[in-house]
Amino acid sequence: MSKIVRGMASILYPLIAVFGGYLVLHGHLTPGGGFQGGAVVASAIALAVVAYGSGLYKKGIFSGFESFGLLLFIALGFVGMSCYFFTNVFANTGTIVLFGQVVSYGTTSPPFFSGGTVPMMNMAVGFEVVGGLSLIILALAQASFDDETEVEKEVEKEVGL
Amino acid sequence: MLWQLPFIVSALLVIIGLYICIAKTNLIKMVMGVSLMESGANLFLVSLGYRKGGIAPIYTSSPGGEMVMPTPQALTLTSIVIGVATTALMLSFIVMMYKHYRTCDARKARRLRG
Amino acid sequence: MCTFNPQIDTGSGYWDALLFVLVFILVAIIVYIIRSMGVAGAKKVEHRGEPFYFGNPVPETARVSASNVYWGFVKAMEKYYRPVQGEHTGNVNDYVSWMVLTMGAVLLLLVFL
Amino acid sequence: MSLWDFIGTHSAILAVAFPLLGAFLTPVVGRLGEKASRYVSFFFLSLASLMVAFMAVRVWDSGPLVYTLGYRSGSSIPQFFRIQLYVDGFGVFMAIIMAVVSLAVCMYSWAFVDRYTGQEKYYTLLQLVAVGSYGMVLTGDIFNLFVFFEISSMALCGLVAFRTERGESFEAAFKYMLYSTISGVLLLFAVGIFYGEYDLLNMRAIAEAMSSAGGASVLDKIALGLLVTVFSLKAGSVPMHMPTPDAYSEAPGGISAIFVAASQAGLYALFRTSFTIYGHYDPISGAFNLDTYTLGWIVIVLGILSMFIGVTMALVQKDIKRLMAYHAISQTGYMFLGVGVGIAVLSDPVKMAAFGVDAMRGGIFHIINHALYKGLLFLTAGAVFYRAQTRNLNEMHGLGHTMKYTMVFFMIGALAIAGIPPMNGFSSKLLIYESVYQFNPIIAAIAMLVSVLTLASFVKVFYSAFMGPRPENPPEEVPPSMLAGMTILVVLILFFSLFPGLIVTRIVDPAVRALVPYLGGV
Repeated sequence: MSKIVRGMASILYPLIAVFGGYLVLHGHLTPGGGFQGGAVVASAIALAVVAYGSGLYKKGIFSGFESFGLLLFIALGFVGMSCYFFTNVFANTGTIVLFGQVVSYGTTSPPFFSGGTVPMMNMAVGFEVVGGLSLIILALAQASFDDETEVEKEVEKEVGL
Repeated sequence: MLWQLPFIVSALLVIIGLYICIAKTNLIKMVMGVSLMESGANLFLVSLGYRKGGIAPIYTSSPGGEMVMPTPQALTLTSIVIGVATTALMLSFIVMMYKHYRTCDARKARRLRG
Repeated sequence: MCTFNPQIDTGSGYWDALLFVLVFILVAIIVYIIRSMGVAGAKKVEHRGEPFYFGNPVPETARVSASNVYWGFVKAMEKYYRPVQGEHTGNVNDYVSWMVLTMGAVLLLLVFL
Repeated sequence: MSLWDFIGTHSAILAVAFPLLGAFLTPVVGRLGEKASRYVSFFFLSLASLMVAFMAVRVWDSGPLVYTLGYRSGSSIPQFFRIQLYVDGFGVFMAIIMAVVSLAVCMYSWAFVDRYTGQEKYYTLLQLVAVGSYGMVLTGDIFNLFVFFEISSMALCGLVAFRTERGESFEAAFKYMLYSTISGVLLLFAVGIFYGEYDLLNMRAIAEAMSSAGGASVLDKIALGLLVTVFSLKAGSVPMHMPTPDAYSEAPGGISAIFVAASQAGLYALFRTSFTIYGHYDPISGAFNLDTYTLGWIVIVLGILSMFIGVTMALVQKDIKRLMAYHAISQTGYMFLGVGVGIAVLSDPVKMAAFGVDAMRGGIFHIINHALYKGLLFLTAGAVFYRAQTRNLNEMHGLGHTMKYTMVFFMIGALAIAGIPPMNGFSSKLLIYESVYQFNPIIAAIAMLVSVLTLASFVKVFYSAFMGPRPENPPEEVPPSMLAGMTILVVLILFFSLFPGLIVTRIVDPAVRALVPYLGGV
């Protein structure tokens, strides 16, 4: 890609990523959430891939993200099982670390560390979506290389022929 | 009539999507048709969630009063996620099919029949 | 609920697999007894039960291939098979149109009947 | 709360959550070694099966199990606004099928996929198929039905495309994926119609709201039309069966078997929506939500078409798995027929008691029988492919000389599917024949004709694959883990064959009573 595209991409890339992170972290209070924020971060990665080519990232880190997010999510489901599956056991407990600040009833402005398992699940989903969508983007980008013979060699290597 | 416009548009989107899936032989165009259908379904769900005078359930900037139940939005979001996954999966199938068959035409890519 | 009931009541009769197996074994024993009462030194007829292969000796590996096993049936049913097999075109467009047709028919029947 | 109570309460969600956890753990553990992922997946699938067993005992003993996710006692929101699992006799029945087949398939796959790379992905997807099917049959919420429907379709398509060296597998996967995605969109539309009308997603709550609104409206009928199309597509009924043989025949050996069980979840969803939502009976006013006679005939006609076209197409196939796939379509027709008669006479309790119950018993008993013997047949076909390296019946002969166990297993499955007494296929088909004869004699005659043609085409497979002269390099018997997977199913088939009365009274009857509540019982 041309220099202009690369320059703009490297300026926009951190901004988009930070905005995605905000959407994930603040998703339990304002519009946003795990999938939306994760998709925004993944779009930053897509921008970088478009500008710099798919060799920029390794797939391993993203599949790690994906596994971590999914495991965290299901683990939070199991944590709620002292009551029922997925029950929000951390909400309103008063423990700040576990997002347990007490929220008063009504239309107040709640504190950031509230919501119990909801923000944690947002983060888990965020990790998962960043990993998953980036893997999809990288796989499709690699599949549409110009040099198709190289791809075919790679496919054969993967398949084990 | 005007308040029914979203429903009419969503039905139209689904019908256009089905038409594309029947009439267009390019596999990628067919995936586009499926995406259109998914958008139609999402529009349908979102427009179901509209309540006159309801307040969006955002606690930080609420003027007070009755809030709408965010179920249709949750449903739409779930279906968007599923739509992303299915579209990506179908596109990757087409990429691999192209590698093996060297064609994206539904009339030619049919070794399995009978 | 806890009683052991080996039978199925089919509305106009019953089915009992254990009874069937028992009767099957009994009949098999009777058949075996009748068979063993046969004449021991019956005459063997030459070439009886062998396939006819243009008068030549049958090659050891000769067999009807799977596609030709029901050749006669398929030939007789050709009028049925030609359109039905022809409909399985393998083209995705046709598949989707079949689905839309079925959906339309089901919707018409359910809403207007 | 003792441990048993705890497990009993949570067994429904654990049956879904354990394979899900296993599916996410498998790729992590898979980095330790190729072998590790297979044991992890087997461990979690057997945990899920154990949970299904607990759930079954609980439901049969003390009625339906309702489990509200994220619920806290004292919450002011009604329970049916939350995601709810509702497990009754029919849900347990379907979950048992998946529990058995998933274990057998997982064990069978150990040796079968050993020569491929990416095994951890295979086992992840296998467990996701189990998650999708368990979720579809256990949930009480129609939107979650959609979500699990999509999970199971996506995982199955991924598995169909597992053999990446073949272009045909991608073609089959794409066709099936396109079909199931379109049907998923239509299902979502039906869900939207329900939500727009009643502001509800819980199936039983929708049924009660519909009943208090005075029966099904035109919009509800449109939703029913969409639901019938979508779920009979998932079950693979003619004329929407076209991608099913492609997908069944291109999937790796074990996956075809689990495919059968997973498409029967579509059958479950069809019957669940027909009976629980539209056949809802209000005991006070004595009215049904919808006169289901037309719906019953639609299902019956779909069943007859599936039976006849499926079996005649199977007769001319030369690909062993494609042939069996057409038989799967044909056997699905029997279930449509049996339960369709039940749907048609639902609003007439006299006819229901006279023959409708028996037809439904036959149809539902056939579901589990079919999952067992068709699963077994697909596994034997996979074993034949594993050793002969071809699926073309014209190219194989004499495999019975060396693959003796496979041949015996195939014979047991073939006798069962053809309905030869005393096999289990006969018991369920007999129930269907005798009760359908009282409904309409011509349909019963067609069903018997189809059974004869089924036997004919399996004679052809047996003759072509196992009989004949000894091949030049006779293949060995398949590895013991594959035989073990098949043995699970064989033992169950023999048990079901010899004690059909026990199965019908203990397992099938609660399922029928769950669908038709005015009969009383669970």
